Amino acid sequence: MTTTKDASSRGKLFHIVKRTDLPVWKSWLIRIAAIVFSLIVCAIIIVAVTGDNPIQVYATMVKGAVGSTRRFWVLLQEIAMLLCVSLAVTPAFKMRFWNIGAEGQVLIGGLGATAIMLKLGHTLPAPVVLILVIVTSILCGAIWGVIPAIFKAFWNTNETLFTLMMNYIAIQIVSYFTYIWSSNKGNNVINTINTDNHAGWFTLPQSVDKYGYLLNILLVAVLTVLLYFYLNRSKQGYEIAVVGESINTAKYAGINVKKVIIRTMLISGALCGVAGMLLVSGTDHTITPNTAGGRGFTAIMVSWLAKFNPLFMVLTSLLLVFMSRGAIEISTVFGLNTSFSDIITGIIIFFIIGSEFFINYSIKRTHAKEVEAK
Amino acid sequence: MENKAAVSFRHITKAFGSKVVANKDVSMDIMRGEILALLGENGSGKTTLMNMLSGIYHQDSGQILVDGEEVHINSPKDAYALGIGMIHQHFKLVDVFTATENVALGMDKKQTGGAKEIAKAITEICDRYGFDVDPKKKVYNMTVSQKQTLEIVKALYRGANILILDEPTAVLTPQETDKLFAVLRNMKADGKSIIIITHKLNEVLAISDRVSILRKGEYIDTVKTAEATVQSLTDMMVGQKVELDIERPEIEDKQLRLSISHLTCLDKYGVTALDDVSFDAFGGEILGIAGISGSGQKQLLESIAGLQKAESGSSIEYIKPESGARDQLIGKSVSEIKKMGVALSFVPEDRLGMGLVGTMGMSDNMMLRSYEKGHGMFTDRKTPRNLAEKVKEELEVVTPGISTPVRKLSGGNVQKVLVGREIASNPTVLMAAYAVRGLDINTSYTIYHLLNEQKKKGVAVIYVGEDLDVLLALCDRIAVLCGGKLNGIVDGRTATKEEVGLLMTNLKEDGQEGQKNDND
Amino acid sequence: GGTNNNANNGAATKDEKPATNFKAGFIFLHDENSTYDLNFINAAKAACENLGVECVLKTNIGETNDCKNTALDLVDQGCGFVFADSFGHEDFMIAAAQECPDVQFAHATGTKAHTENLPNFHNAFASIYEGRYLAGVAAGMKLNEMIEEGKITAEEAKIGYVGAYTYAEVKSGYTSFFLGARSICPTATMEVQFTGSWYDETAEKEAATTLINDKCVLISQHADSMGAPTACEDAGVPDVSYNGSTVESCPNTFIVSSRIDWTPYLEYAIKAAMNGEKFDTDWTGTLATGSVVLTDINDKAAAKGTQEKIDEVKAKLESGEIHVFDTSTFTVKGETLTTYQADVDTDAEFKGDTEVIADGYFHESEYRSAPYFDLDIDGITLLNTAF
Amino acid sequence: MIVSFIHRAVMQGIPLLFGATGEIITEKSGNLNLGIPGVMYVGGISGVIGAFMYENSLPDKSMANPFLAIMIPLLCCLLGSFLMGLIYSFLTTTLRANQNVTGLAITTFGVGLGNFFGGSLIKIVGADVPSITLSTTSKFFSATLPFAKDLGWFGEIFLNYGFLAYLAVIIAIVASIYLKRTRSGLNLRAVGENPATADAAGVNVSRYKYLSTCIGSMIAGLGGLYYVMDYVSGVWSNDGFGDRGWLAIALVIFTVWKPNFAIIGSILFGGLYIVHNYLNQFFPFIPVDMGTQELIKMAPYVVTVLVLIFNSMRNKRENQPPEALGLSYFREDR
Ligand SMILES: Nc1ncnc2c1ncn2[C@@H]1O[C@H](COP(=O)(O)OP(=O)(O)OP(=O)(O)O)[C@@H](O)[C@H]1O
Ligand SMILES: Nc1ncnc2c1ncn2[C@@H]1O[C@H](COP(=O)(O)OP(=O)(O)OP(=O)(O)O)[C@@H](O)[C@H]1O
Ligand SMILES: [Mg+2]
Ligand SMILES: [Mg+2]
Repeated sequence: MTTTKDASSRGKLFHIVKRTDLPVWKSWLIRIAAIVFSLIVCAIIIVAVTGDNPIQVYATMVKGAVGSTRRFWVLLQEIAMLLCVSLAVTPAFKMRFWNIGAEGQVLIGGLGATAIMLKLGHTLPAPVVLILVIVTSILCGAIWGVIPAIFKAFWNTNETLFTLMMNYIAIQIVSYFTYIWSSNKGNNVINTINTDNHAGWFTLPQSVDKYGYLLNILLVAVLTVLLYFYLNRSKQGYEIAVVGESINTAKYAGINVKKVIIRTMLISGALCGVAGMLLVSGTDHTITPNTAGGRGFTAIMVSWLAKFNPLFMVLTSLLLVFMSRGAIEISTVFGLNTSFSDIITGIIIFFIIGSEFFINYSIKRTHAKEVEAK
Repeated sequence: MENKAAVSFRHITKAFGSKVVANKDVSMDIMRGEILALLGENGSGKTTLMNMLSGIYHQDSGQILVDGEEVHINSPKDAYALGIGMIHQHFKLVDVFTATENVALGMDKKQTGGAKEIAKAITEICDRYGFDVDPKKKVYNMTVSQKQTLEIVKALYRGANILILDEPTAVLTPQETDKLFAVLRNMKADGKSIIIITHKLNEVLAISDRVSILRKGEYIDTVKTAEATVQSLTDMMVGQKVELDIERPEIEDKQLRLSISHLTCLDKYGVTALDDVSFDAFGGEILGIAGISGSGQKQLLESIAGLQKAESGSSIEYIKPESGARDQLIGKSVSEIKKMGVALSFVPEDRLGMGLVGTMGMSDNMMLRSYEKGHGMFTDRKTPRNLAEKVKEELEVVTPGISTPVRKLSGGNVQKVLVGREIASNPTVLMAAYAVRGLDINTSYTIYHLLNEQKKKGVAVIYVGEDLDVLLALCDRIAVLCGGKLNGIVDGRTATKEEVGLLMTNLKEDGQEGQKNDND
Repeated sequence: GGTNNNANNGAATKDEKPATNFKAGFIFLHDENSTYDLNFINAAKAACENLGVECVLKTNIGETNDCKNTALDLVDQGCGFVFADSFGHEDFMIAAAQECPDVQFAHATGTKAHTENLPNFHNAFASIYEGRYLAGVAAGMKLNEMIEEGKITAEEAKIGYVGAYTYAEVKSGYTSFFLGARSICPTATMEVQFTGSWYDETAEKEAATTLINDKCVLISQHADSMGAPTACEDAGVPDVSYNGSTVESCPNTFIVSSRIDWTPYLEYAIKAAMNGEKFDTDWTGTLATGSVVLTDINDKAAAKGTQEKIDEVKAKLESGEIHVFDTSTFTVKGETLTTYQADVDTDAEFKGDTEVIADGYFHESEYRSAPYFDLDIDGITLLNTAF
Repeated sequence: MIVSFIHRAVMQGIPLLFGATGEIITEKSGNLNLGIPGVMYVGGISGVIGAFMYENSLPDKSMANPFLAIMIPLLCCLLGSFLMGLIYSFLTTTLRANQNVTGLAITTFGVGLGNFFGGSLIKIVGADVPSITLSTTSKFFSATLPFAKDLGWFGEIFLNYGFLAYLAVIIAIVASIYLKRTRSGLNLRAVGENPATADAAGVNVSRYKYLSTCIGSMIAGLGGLYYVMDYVSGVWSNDGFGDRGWLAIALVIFTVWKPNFAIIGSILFGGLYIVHNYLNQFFPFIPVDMGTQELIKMAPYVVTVLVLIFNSMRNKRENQPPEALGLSYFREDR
């Protein structure tokens, strides 16, 4: 008995307790401090690994991201694309439906746009083609998104794996069509579509919009605001929140849970379809199996880091896009491999999510008062 | 005194966040070889105090002494090392494990031997004390009382010098309770110390040597059981003289509102939970539903609310107040029932799991019933906000604000939010399951008053309760469920506690007979 | 702009200060980790160094609008010459060229410059089929050696070939390789397995393994990963690789590799751009220009006398004594070719538009730099294509 | 042909088996580590760095000592992937960060790390072909059982692998027995099912989470090592490992969290992964063009989805993920 007592009387010095009352400004201070710390850690790594001057490296990154008007526009466009996919996954996540299939939904949406541009681009008037492109890509994305949702709703099929697999299936389908539609027999490259009449292009003429991204950026900005209101103000948004919180409560309130799951994934998929449309008809004017570019996965981090708030997502996607645009420049200037940006991004995210701990918990000294009690 | 104390608490304080102080400077002793009852209203900090002894929580300040020596209990493992065992208020069982596996969990194989030895030991304990646990049965296949029994067996198997039982009898049958008490007396005779938390004062009087009382987190006093009465304990618990005197207005014009016949339901494991139940409910009366927990109360209310599938042959008819038209509710979903114009309010047993959304504030929770109203695709946010303010004010809900997540409120306040919302929707039928569970005595009175108000308005109130005194004081009629069957309906004004108690436990041979005639 | 100079110095040809302030920008699909891109990167560095020009390298630029952005960004940074290395970059380069008429844009492996008619957009390729033919000679020598040593019979002289896609560039490649091998070992046959990707280590490795299991006794490839060479090394099957020597990884099986040396073209084009001179819209490098080269032969794996034989054949090719696609050396569906309309001008229907057979041989890479030989000749079995 | 197909399928399956076994052990503690793809990259590159340093320290490649040639990369691999597991555990268990974001960030970080160091080593080597070649050490990893070649089809299917392949199978079997039969395995499962219960029963939840995540990561990391040192014969090329990490995670759900099922599952996946290469040999009469081939590459994914649907329709209680998977545990929460 005595021995065990000895063992347990080596009391811990600290105990962790939850805290509920941290002022908002303090929590932001903690987050900013985390980013600063992460940059310092990255700087140390830069010096250790490459021997380059970290301040110069950071300065170069900033220049790479916003160093010229064009780069600034490209940054905005890249933010818009990532943001669009992040918006898309958010309703699903809010409903606790782990849609990691955005990559595939974007691709299939883009494939729909490609099909219309290729097949109808020279038979119908350009405005009609554009409308068809938009409608088709939204439909395609929605269908791709709703398939796992239907199985989830009726048989509770694991959506994480289902949506993940749908990504790969989508990639293969797009590979198939890039083969079928390749511009040079058999080389799996579809050249820029409708360069002559720009049918189905979601782009303003260059005379109006020099860099060609204005429409994309505006549309995503509008979607961000709309989604914010949809999630936080609309009846359907309310239903999503209730279903995400507790299926039982939702049923109690008379919410048709199956319907909400399916409807929400239709929306999620449709927004991915929009992203696919923006990438194909608004940006590249062609498709490859890599068109989604991993955004489907990055978007998950964007959405989570922003706690599913579309307005915060602007910030989080800015952070991630900024890093990767900047990294292109450091790879050019310092000859560092572009993968370096992934390392830095990873570290910064580690710090940001780690910092949440200090927002939600505090560490108390355990035995502070005991001395006096004795 | 000091040297005989098995456990001493010294100036224990424990707070959750900055608002809730669950234990405030508590000092008390538990002697060796005694059974101590720990008494207090809901939320008075009993569980919290015991959790500190068992290593789940850690005190903010103060000391715990075991056998006169200060100990630092940083984890349940430390508690075990000190010979402290605890049966928790909420089951601590792994659903997909068998009984054996649950018992084996966390124990050293050198001590327990293999699965076969453990199973044998379980069977031995069961044989010795008359419990019934199948070592190979998975927990998810067990009934609530089986799970509780397993918890007890687990604690016995592990053996403890200091055993804490946090409301162990809530879901046990009286027979099982008796068996448990026999075990506890044996242990006491062996010189072990036992702390039991229970809300049932007759149990306190029956089993304990001394009673310690907590109120709002503070230690009040310890009395010898022999010198205590139900009344004296209650008064100490609440802190003022309590009179259980509930108003029961008489309503002349009672209208038939719900007619239930041959209602049969299965629970989620396919076991018959409600068996051919028939009765009527009237506007202008409170119909009490009595029965030991798990007798089908949940299924009864949920099938009226459209949440529970009923077997064929069942019928629940709703009689419209204006036209007298009869609508069949069986087979309708919640939203269909709502669309039919049936004004049904339901305070479910599981508040945060079903009635409210824990992460949302009061205001958003008010919307749960009404969000579909209002034009367009956007929700009307003003009405619920006003309602939330109103409920907050009228029911004196203690909350930092109407947008504070309700999960963070104390149990009683959560209940007020729920009841407030359900009443605000002007129901014609109001169902409440354990509506005062978790409420302090004053708020309980507020709720009784609110129910009576509704009754006076002509609402048909169905009240599922566990406290027979309250049921008898509040209800016009009491329907008693026993094992899923309706075992009789008695008049709340004339029936006695013994009568109802008997109906709750002993199924009449002809349980279904004459129940319809019992209406007055 | 002037502020950019500072940062870009690091990237420029490190030590020496550029002789002129002319800048050349380069766009690569991947980075040094891809055989294909490394070949270009090395050439770009060499050419710029030789000319004393500052070079800006942009790696990992996808075949998306990113390519156009990067090209224009390079122009913003003051590049007077912009080059892209991947087939899929072409349309984006054309778009950039249209926006910046003052800058010269060049693109490797593309097909559109000769029809697009832009003064500042250029295509370039090399007659790599000649290099492959020579590599095929080395393969034929090896086959003969194996037959002589009794390891295989003459009938078993089957070559396996891992190809990326089914279009002309690949077909021209394996056909010339095969013709080279058969010119030495007349009983040689060939099987081709396609992977559907330029870079897919697993697919290439598995394709090579499948071919080896199918009794191919020598492997070659036209795809960019190390999948096929290492599969050969594992199985001990001789390998003729592409784009660079793999002797390091495959000391026992690597024979020789052909590759395009882009330095001559880049020097030529950058110099012209720098001096404001016109240069070829569609340029084809050859053995003669030093664009088509073979790596060192690995004596451990190659048959004796291979180097001599290659030198001999090379001389004949250069002198025009023999032609790779000599119509007398192969048949299509059993018949000797006398006329063929090749699809030289890109169009949606892949219609042939140019007669390419004359003087008894198929004139590859003469009507445009990118290959257009897309015939299936007898003796080659395509394993997974219905074409 | 069938024989060699099975042989290749097994070789494809082994990295997946390592990944899946590692992830099963991790998930059994309630940690959903979506960082496994990154961990496997790090495992691979750490092994490569170890082997690279060892080979470069040799004055002559023929002097390589088999024991060191195996142990150095192996230990480097284990260390690298252990550190990744440690980062994940620290963030999710100690700091209670969200598991999904942490996992995805680990993947980004790990793949970046792999490709970055891969790229840097490639530059250091400055080879003609951009890949690091570690044929000396790799020989020891890919050495098959000596009598494999003499035993015909039996040898080809069962004996013709490097030692890591057998290690994968052994680890899976041991893990399976550990989870099903041992007390510690029981405790681990309890931590994943209901950490509060495990905690109250005296199980050190954090320690189990840390240990299982780190050990799981180390096992997964071996998958990366097997891929570079054995499957591709010691040639690191960036992104060569591809999406196998994700497939490993898929395999976990596919095999309903049972490591012994994962043995068969991974071989099945491996087979489906390469089946398009073999079709025209199995069915020479059906012409498969390139487009169709792209469609056939869907096979592993489509089969997964079908099994998943089938599985959910018969919804057995035992086939569910650990109840507390993905949730962080804080003792004082309610
Ligand atoms: N983990 C926790 N986090 C936050 N608040 C808590 C926690 N545990 C208890 N509380 C709060 O502490 C107070 C005391 O709770 P406790 O569970 O100890 O009461 P109790 O006396 O056991 O009540 P009951 O009779 O209902 O079991 C309550 O206000 C409760 O809301
Ligand atoms: N009767 C049983 N009921 C349930 N599970 C069992 C039983 N027998 C063995 N097991 C399994 O064995 C695991 C560990 O149990 P334990 O270590 O106590 O027994 P054991 O492996 O049979 O020991 P021994 O080495 O003595 O045979 C449990 O998790 C459980 O899955
Ligand atoms: Mg409580
Ligand atoms: Mg309690």
